Amino acid sequence: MNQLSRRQIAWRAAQDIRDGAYVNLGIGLPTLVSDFIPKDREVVLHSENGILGMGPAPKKGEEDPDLINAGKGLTTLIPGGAFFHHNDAFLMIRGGHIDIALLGAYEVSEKGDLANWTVEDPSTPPGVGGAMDLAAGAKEIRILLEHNTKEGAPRIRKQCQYPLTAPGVVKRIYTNLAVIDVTPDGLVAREIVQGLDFAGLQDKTEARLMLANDWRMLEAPAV
Amino acid sequence: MNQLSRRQIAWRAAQDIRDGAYVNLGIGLPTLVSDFIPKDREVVLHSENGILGMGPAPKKGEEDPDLINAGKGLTTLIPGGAFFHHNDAFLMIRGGHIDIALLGAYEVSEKGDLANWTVEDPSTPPGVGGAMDLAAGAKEIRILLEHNTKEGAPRIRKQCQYPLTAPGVVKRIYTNLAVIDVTPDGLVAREIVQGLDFAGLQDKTEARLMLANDWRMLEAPAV
Amino acid sequence: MIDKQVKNVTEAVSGIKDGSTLLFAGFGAVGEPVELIQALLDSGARDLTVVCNNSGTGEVGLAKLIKERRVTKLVCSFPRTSDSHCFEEAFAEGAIELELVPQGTMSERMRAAGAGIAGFYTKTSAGTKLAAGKETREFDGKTYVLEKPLKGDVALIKALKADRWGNLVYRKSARNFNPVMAMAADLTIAQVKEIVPLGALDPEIIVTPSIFVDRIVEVGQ
Amino acid sequence: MIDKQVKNVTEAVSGIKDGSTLLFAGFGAVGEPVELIQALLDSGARDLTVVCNNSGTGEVGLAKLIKERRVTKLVCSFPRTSDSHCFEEAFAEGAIELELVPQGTMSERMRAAGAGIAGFYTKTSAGTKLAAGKETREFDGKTYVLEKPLKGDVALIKALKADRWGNLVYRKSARNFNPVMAMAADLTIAQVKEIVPLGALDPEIIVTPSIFVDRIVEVGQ
Repeated sequence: MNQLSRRQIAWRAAQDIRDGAYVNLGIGLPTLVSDFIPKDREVVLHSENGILGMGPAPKKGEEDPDLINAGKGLTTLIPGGAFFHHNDAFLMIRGGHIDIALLGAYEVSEKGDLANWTVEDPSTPPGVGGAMDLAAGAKEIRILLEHNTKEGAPRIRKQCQYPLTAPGVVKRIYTNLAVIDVTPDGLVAREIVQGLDFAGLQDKTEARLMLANDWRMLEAPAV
Repeated sequence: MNQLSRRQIAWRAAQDIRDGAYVNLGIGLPTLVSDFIPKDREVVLHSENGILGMGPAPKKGEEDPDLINAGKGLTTLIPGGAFFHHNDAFLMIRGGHIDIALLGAYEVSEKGDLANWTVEDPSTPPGVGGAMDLAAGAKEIRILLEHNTKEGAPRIRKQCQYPLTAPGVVKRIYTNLAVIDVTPDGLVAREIVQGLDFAGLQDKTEARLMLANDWRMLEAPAV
Repeated sequence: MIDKQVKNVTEAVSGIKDGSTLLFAGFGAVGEPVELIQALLDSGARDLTVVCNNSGTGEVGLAKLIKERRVTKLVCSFPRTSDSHCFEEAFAEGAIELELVPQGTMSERMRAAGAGIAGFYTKTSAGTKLAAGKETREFDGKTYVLEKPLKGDVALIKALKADRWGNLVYRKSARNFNPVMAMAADLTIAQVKEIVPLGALDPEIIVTPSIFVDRIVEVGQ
Repeated sequence: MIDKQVKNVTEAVSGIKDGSTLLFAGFGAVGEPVELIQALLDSGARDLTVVCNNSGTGEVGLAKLIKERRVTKLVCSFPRTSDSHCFEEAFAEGAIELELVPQGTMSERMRAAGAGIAGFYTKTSAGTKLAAGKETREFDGKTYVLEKPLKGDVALIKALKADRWGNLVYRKSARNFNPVMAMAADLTIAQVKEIVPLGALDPEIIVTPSIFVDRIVEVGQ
């Protein structure tokens, strides 16, 4: 079974970002997406801490400690970028100005419910950051996640087991096994990796799936 | 009777503005106040259209059509001034950041109700501008007005006859005849012009007045 | 590639439908997108709701739109200004509806539309005729009025400079309603004096980031 | 004459009372008023409620305040960061109350405090545990949560430059929470790298106008 690496999941998600889109990349897996946006597309990356037009990580010797991304890693600004304050950064999010938020998740439900902020571990305090603002506010939510946990448990569920970030917001899911759309009729598998059939995918998924008539192979280059 | 001119009312109001105050001057009579702020005080004038640090009217040849005040007259900016957008201008007002708003009025009631936006003339459409925002938002509202109408009707009333701008907001009233404070116990005359006694002032005032124990003569230089 | 530049004001206002709600920036004539409003006049669009601080002057721009009875409703804080006779006549005839809104509330309602806020409570207008029919509520013993978002289908705005992404900077008090209206419409169209190369605007001084702007047109005045 | 400059950070934080609600700006260490927080530590103030996006790092600043059990409540969006063990220990012991707030809601609640808004409706957190106990309401068929203002007695902020009136400019992403916290407190204290002469800051590029700032101190780092 040709399952995708984390970088390949990011590559696949990047192919769907249209030229000119304003995009927020969540912490973790989604952050990798910025490396794979097709060169012929101009995409404006937004960061919750007051940046539009984030560029790649700085080259050695060009790091600026006052220029960080939402994950608190050093970043850069590309020509056309702008700085603003936190309140305007979240006005852009809450007000529906962000075209696409690509987020990580613990779980997604068949209704598009998103759980990505807490696993309710009583030993550590919870943190939410901008997750709920993005989930509720961005025009379109797309999720990148491993199809199953390390223990093999499904992450795409009938109902989320973990507390919700927002109900009914996810539109598309990219995993190491498939690309799945959340539709009013339910989850529709659009792409599946080579060596896994639909029944096999369903086996690894708690929620009920449908197979798109025009489904195709999920493939990604070695990246 | 030594009643004050309009410029003298403005002069008297200006004497009460403390050093360092952030002040909004309403259209009309209050606009004159800026000419009389004592030279040893630094006062920052705010304008609803996005200015802090308004200066005097421009000198001939130095007019800038992009720099106007709330009355749409040409103005200037002094060192330390700043430009911002309309929303921040009213955030300052509504949020209680303006120390003093000096406003004109049609009427003030003994409870400090303010009526300064419409006389309900059916032949002309009403306009409110920033009057209600200022009346409800500034830390302290002080009113400048002629004590009586041209016809001799009182403007300081038991109840306002005209529609309210905001209830119970006025703290001090400057007129051509007196300086009157609005207190929880009622209106208190603090200064009265020469040649008018308290009974005479009460005659020209519909609301019941009290006389401050330490009342004094209301005097202003020829300005 | 992101290029929000359009060739001329005619193209800039193309597609504005009859019945639209339009936000017109400016405080009096300062910061007013005169050329865009003229192009809108020429486009023939009608049955418009216009949100504007004032009601137009003389017989040009918004005043002319009103004179031609193409504005069915004006949302406004201060319709009576020097030479606002077109509006006053239409109003006297009952040919235009006026929604009078305190200036700060008008601005905050547009911000709410841009910021995803479905309603907010303000002291402004509490206890006055302009709160008639509006829901009120006590917070800490004071009365507040519930105000709803004011969203435009289209905003017509004016700035000093833009780049091809649509980042904008303004000049002095001509900033006024422009940034908040830019946030509050589905389609924001900006006329600018000059379009500069991408990267020429210092990222620290951009007032309206490009995300709020859809079309820009250089009018060079 | 307006002169908001104070001599040093000790004077800058003087008069902050036990039991105060304090707003600490910064996103992680970027834009964090480190020297002011250290001076507050030295001042001995306790029983504090602190509003801050994170919970401090290592055993300095906010982390040290928490370690010394001088913070009774933290209002925060993301308390777990690298080396946030002081908070985590206090939390595990039940020695500190945590009010977890979505980052944008935290920012908007502070803006509301600064803007005279007594409450606002947001979609953020609707249908989640963080809306538990909060009033909700439908607008256009969607559920919104009523959020209240979050006001500070004191805000500690950091900027790049100031003038003696207290106008402020920032640097890159160090702007973050600083401008909104400046608006939202009764007393706003800013540490800056440099105090420049009045008039040296271009009025077009001032981000925090002086009206929001009460004390400034040059720390020269």
